[in-house]
Amino acid sequence: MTAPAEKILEVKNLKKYFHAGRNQVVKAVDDVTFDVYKGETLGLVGESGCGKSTIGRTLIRLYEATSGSVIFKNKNVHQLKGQELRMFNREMQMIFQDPYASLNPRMTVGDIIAEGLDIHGLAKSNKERRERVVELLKTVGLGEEHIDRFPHEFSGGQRQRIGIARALAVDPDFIIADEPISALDVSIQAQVVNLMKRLQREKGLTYLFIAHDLSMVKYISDRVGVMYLGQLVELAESQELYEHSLHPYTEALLSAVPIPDPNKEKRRERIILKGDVPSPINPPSGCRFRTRCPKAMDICAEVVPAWQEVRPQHWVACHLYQEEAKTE
Amino acid sequence: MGSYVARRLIYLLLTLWLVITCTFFLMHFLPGSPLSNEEKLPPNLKGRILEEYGLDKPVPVQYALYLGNLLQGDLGLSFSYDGRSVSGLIAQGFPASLQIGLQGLLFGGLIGILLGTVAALKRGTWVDNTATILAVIGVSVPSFVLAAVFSYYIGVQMGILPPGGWESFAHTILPSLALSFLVIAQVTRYIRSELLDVFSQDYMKTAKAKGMGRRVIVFRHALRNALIPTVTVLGPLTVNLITGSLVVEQIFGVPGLSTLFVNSIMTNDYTLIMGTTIFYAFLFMVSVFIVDILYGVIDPRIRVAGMKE
Amino acid sequence: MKPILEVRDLHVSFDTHEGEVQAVRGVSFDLYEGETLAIVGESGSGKTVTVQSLLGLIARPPGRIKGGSIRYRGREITDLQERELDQIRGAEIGYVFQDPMTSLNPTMTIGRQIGEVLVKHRKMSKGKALRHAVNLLRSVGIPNPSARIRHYPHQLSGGMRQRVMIAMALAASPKVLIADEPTTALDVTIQAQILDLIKDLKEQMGMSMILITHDLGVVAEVADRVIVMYGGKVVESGDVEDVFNRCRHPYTKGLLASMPRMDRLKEEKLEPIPGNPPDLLSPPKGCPFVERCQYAMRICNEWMPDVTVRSETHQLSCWLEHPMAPPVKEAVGGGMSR
Amino acid sequence: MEPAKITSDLFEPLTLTRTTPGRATRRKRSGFWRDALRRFMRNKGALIGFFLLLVIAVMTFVAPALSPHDPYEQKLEAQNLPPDGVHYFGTDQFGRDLWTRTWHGAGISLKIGLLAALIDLVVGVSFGGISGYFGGKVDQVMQRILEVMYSIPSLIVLILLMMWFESGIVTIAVAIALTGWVPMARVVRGQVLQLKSQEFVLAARTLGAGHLRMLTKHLLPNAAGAIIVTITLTIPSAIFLEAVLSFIGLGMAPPEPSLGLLLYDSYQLIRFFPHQILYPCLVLSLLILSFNLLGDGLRDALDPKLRR
Amino acid sequence: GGLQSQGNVEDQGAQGPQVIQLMTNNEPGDLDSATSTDVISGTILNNVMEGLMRLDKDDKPQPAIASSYDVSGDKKTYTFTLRDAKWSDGEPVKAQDFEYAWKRALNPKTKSEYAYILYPIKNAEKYNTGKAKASDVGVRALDDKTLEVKLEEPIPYFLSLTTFSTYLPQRKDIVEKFGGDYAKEPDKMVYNGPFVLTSWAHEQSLQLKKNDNYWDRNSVFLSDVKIDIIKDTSTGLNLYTSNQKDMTMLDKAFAEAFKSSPEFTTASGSLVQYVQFNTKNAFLSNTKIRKAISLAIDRESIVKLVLKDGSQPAGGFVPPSILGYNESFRKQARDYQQFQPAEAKQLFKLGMKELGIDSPPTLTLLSYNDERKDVTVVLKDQLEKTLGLKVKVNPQPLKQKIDLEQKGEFDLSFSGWKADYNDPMTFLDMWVTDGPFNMGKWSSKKFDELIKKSKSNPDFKERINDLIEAERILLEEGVAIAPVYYKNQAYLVKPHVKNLVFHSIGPEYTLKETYIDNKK
Ligand SMILES: Nc1ncnc2c1ncn2[C@@H]1O[C@H](COP(=O)(O)OP(=O)(O)OP(=O)(O)O)[C@@H](O)[C@H]1O
Ligand SMILES: Nc1ncnc2c1ncn2[C@@H]1O[C@H](COP(=O)(O)OP(=O)(O)OP(=O)(O)O)[C@@H](O)[C@H]1O
Ligand SMILES: [Mg+2]
Ligand SMILES: [Mg+2]
Repeated sequence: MTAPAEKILEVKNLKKYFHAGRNQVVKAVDDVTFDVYKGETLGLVGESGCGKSTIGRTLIRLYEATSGSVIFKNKNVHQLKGQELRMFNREMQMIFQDPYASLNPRMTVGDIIAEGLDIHGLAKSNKERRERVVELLKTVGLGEEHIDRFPHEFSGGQRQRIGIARALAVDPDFIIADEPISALDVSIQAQVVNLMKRLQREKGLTYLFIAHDLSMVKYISDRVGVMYLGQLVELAESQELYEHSLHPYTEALLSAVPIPDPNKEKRRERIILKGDVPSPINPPSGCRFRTRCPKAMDICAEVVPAWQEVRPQHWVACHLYQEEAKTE
Repeated sequence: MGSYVARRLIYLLLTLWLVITCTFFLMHFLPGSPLSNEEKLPPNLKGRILEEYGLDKPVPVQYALYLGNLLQGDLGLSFSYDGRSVSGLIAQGFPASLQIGLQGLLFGGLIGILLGTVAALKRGTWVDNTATILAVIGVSVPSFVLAAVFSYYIGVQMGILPPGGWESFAHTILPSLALSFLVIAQVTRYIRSELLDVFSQDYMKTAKAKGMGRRVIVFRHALRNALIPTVTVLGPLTVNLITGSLVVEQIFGVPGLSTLFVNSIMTNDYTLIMGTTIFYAFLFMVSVFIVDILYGVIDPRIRVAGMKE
Repeated sequence: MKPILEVRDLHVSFDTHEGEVQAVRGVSFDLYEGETLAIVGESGSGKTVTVQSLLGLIARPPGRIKGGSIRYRGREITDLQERELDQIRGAEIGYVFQDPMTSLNPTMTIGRQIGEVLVKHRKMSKGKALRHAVNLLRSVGIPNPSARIRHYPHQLSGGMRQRVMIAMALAASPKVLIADEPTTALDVTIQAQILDLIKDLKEQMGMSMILITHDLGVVAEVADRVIVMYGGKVVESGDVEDVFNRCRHPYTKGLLASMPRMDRLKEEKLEPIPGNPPDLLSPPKGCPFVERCQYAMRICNEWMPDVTVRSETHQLSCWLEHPMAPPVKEAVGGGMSR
Repeated sequence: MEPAKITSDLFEPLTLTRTTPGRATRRKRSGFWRDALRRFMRNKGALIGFFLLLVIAVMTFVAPALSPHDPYEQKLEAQNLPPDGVHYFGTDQFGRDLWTRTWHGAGISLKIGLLAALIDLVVGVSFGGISGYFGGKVDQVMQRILEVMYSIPSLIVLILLMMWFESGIVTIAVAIALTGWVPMARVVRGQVLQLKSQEFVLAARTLGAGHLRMLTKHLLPNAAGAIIVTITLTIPSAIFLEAVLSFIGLGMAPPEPSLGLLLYDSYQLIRFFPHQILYPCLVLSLLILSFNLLGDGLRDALDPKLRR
Repeated sequence: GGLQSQGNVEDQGAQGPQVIQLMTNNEPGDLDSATSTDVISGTILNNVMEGLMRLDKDDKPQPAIASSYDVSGDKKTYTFTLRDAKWSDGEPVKAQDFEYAWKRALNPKTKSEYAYILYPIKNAEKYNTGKAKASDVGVRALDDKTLEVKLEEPIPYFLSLTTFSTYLPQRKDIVEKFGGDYAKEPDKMVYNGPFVLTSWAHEQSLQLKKNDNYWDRNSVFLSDVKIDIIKDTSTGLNLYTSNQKDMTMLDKAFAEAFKSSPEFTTASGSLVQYVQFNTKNAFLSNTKIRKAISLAIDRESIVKLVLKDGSQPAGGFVPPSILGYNESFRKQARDYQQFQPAEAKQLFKLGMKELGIDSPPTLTLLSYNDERKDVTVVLKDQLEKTLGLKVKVNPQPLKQKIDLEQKGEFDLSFSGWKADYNDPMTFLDMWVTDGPFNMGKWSSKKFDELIKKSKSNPDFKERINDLIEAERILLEEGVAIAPVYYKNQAYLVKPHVKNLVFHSIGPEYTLKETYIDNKK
């Protein structure tokens, strides 16, 4: 697969620290660099608490970045003001994880979807507003009759569609989907994923797709990034990543995903990691994965591995491949 | 831990200072002077007395003087209690208020926990309804009616306990009882609703699945977890109780703080107003502090988050 | 082999303001000694309610067991008093809850929480129970267990808490272990650790186990037999092989088709099951899956199909199994997404 | 469970009409409030509270008309009469009819409570809302202010107000609300803090919603349950506080009766004329009881935690 | 309470334990006689101290520490001879103790609020205001047992003044020893009265014991007096009826129920309650209007139906307990204002005509926020019923009420005045132009002159006639105020308590000769 040429988003050395009580700093995202190309789906995986959501939220300015830059369409997101900011709020949108918490229970579905239209004055008249909303409802597979209902009258899958419609209302180019399916029933997940794929085809959307379900990420993404404890450890095209993973953590992660096939499952060899994920409040020195890494070396405790493109379009941060990168 | 306490202390002092400042200036808006009385005080004498207490100076100067004295631990002299020291007056009123307050709290707390637990356990039955109604009555009958009823019916008609006065332990029972009603009411309601909340928590099912008996589940597992919000309301309530309920103290003739406080305001006894206010605010903040520490004792999660290091 | 646990036609309902929620509507299954039985099905299909009924854990009100029988080693559990049940809970049947974050009492040290099981069921002294708790913690792989027993749950990570839950459930060496989605709240790598641990312990102690999950991958990894639930009913059951490779029920098929698989190429399309699960407040008269089934027939709407026994190890309830039913055209790609 | 006769037509494919999928098809339309109303209607205590309140409220208008007496008319020769067919609740020490006075007083107490609640609503909700919404330094400062407010003896503020303005319903209500809005501010702040990180609020932010919109469309409506409950508890405490003010002689100016004043006037006479305290106390207790029941019921009905 | 009177008729004296249980509704403010101002302290001091004279049961001054006295012809010099009395520590009571105490009270540094009660003494006022030296003051101990007092002007009531707290003796050594703490605790003072204070739990209780060093100890029966501080009168009543107390004050609320009980008794308080008119108010500047208002007040009903505590309707301003010339001033003066509704209405119309208005404005009636409020409620009703005058009652706490009065922010004000000494002057001189308590700013030249003249008139008979005329001008001609009632205090006293003497002026009661007869 050839890399799509145009970068829509460049993230450089992004850091986001939280202050948790007295003098404690949670390094939720610590020095992350990646690009997103126009029209692609970039998957982001990693264990709970590794900073995926934080990245997503920092990109869309729900959080101010501690340092580093987020360049969206050649503009630094965190310096936008006034008109540019309003434009940005339309161009980048987000789909949230929890279909129950992400819709205001006191608003009708129509008002929820139209909120973006109202804020940005995109509908000239009530009639136009209603027409737009109906159109959006149809786009996500719901009907006009739902317009005056309240969110709790819908099932999880339907609610997630409403959330998608809300994001689409302002005609975004880039959508951050923060675990949009994790809270849905297995049999419903595919409905939403298929809808997202269809919309991407039809509208040329770019997705940052955050999830911890590796199978689903593999299914939907063009490229996949793997995070561990606030840092990206590996980033590659999805087929490449799943077949030729380099980082020991990626390997362990992939091997731990159970496969719904008893024959394969019984034969499969799994890498069981020792221990727990350390706390982002005081992460291990050097490579953060070294405390659980089956291949840890002395150097890992001292030097932070560099984020390098060891193969074309295949980035990794691991001392095992430092040499490889140099020689190439 | 040390720095935590220090920080709390600084906050406490800051707040205290704000309270002092606000009260000081507000109080000087109170119409009338401490010396207005229906007595023939010659004007020149009045002037001299005002001068003696520094009341002839502009309010900001008085404020500065007051703060200066306060820093030296001097709360000044009272006007209405001819020249007695404010700190002495507070020290004299506090023990009685403290005693009936704590007794009321203890009694009310215990009964409240009991009632609340029973109500939660028998949710929806007549037991629950009775406990709820009892609790609500506790908050819906004004304390002076309660106190009057207790004093007359228990004190006089039945003659079991003294209807008023302050001598022996027996004299403390009725006022404590009158105070405890509010506590019973509040604690019952909180414990009930918290327990119901706790009962629906996963760890309750865990305990049940372990085969723990019902009593163990309620008393060992549930109650402690239900105590947190109760402690939160009890904090300020305790201060209200131990600084005394005006009504209860007046009716039973308890020589407590609240009479002092109300009188001080009614008589424009500036130094006494300030003294009691500072004392009250201090107690209040200390109670908040104690509640925070109690949180930690009751709930180890908070202990670590709040006070480590 | 003799079943250690027999469940017959279990009905459980909840009385709510909206009406009666018929959470479980006639579930039957057996659990044999030493086997691992997995119960799968989507959210709200009645998995948890079913197994909680086994231990009388359904709060009453609002819940009530409307009918059916549960026999543990021949004893009818539904007839037992609370006090008698307490002799079985924890002692004979251990239970691991879904969410390790909320299933431990936050105000008790884990040592005490494990210890009290031993005090109650093994009649140990408190001190001895604590010492035993240390051993238990060690056996579930918690490092430095003698220090850990003095810790409170919040001081432990999710994976460790789940281990504590397991240690607690196993403390009194029960004959049966019920694990209700023991790994859903955990990360994949930790999930792998826990599943590994459960498998080992089960073998060591020779227990039977009921494992609830909706992750078919997990089932494939640990289970011997599977029950597939939908809308409060068992729609298909059988050996793992049967259910995964020779599944007949449209729901089971749909479920397998809607899950992306790591081991397949990504170009394979996902086939979602359209529609939503039924509302158990007013469950459909006939097959619960009828609304979402692409093969739905008129009869499905009216009557619940009987159980068809395909083999010793494989049963299902579907009108398509009826001799008069039209043959199923195996739809390859599409057709389902109307 | 087989049908009596299985015919082949039963096996014809079912044409599903799946126009409106999901729950929405089957369930009657019901908004959040309608849902809450249904829960509320099922709550016996809340209903009792509501009707009690309704009865009392209606009585404050109707009751005086049911008696030929005037609440202010003194007949010194007919003082302290026990209840009878003429004076249903008896008379007080000035020979005024207690039936009309009690209900009239209940009306005044109710007005004081409602007015105090209204002020509380405006001040407490905006203070708490702003404090919680902006958080950080703003919150810190506003919280300190709250703490100080809480520590300044409210009696001073009360007396000041009563002094500066004419004693009456409005003054008393303002005085009570001035010191009584703190709990409301706390509750609202807590709610807002909690809601602020909810995903639907974040969603509105990503859409570029302004502060006003955030507060009025997203945060406060969702705190409405807590606010309503707090109000139902503020009203009785305002009524109560008025009674205590009466005790120290700062209540309504005579001859206006409030329940507190009626109680204060009669509590000392309990041994001679228990009826004088009994009826006002009964009405007051019922009033407060009804608000409490109502509040508890509303809490159950509106608390999102108890939903589902 | 059980009232059966059975027991030994032959023994009429003190029987059984001589302990009396009393109550008071407030803490004594100050037991330093030089600075003390309140009645409760005055009552305690009256029982633990003794001055030159002591009030008897008819409120007449009787020799006490002074065994006799001489008055000079110009009535300006009194010479007292002291008897052999001792302080509680055994020291003799000397004339110097009086000189010291009085001069101390007058000393500007002492800042005694009641120093003015000593002003009749020559140069006392000058010394007190810093215009004369202590040695100029007209009090001098001629020797240990003789005290000479020179007065500024002749006054008829000087002897009764000497019963007052400020006139009590003080021991220089003791006062100086304790300094600022003097009289703050029972052991920080000495006593020369029938009792000594043995314990004082502030805000709680006081205990008195018989003083074995008292000169007249043989007339003292009580061995112990216990006084509890109980603020709430109904609690007081509860304690009384449950036999824990021997005496209680009765509020008006309870008076009716006990009126016919043999335990019921009342004492005059030498206190008059009146309505003050703000003459700066255009409407009230009209004398006819003021008079109409006064005539519209049905004092009988107020006293009989509202107060019920033995208070009497006030037709004049000076209460009946105040002496005029050798007998009650009231008996010598007449009553001026009674309830005359018809005349009131007519006058009211006339007044309005004079003012040129058709309907009266709404008036605010400033009132106390205590039980006296009830009277204003009835007043309001009466004025509305009789005159159709709209009145708004504005009850305020004392300090605030006075503040409003001083600022003139009232139309009508319901106020009270209590005698400082037993002479009409204490009531009348407050109404001179610019008098500090003449808040209504009423002014009459004739009245001012009469008062001025009476202050130094050695002809006491003429003086009383002048004062009678002054009161007439105040009430009939000028209608500066509308007196409403003379307040009496109702008490319940157990039948076994004998010889408990209530006073209408100064202290509340004297326990000197009180005894308990067969308490059951
Ligand atoms: N507002 C915040 N304040 C303090 N710490 C935070 C905050 N938000 C997130 N964190 C911390 O930052 C880290 C990363 O959190 P984040 O939510 O980004 O993880 P995640 O990868 O999205 O996890 P999940 O899969 O559970 O959603 C966590 O340790 C979390 O506790
Ligand atoms: N206390 C209750 N009150 C009302 N309904 C309940 C209650 N508990 C469970 N239910 C209902 O019973 C049905 C079955 O629930 P159950 O918890 O068994 O599902 P589950 O299969 O375990 O789902 P999950 O995978 O989400 O755990 C659900 O529809 C649920 O709404
Ligand atoms: Mg996340
Ligand atoms: Mg479940």
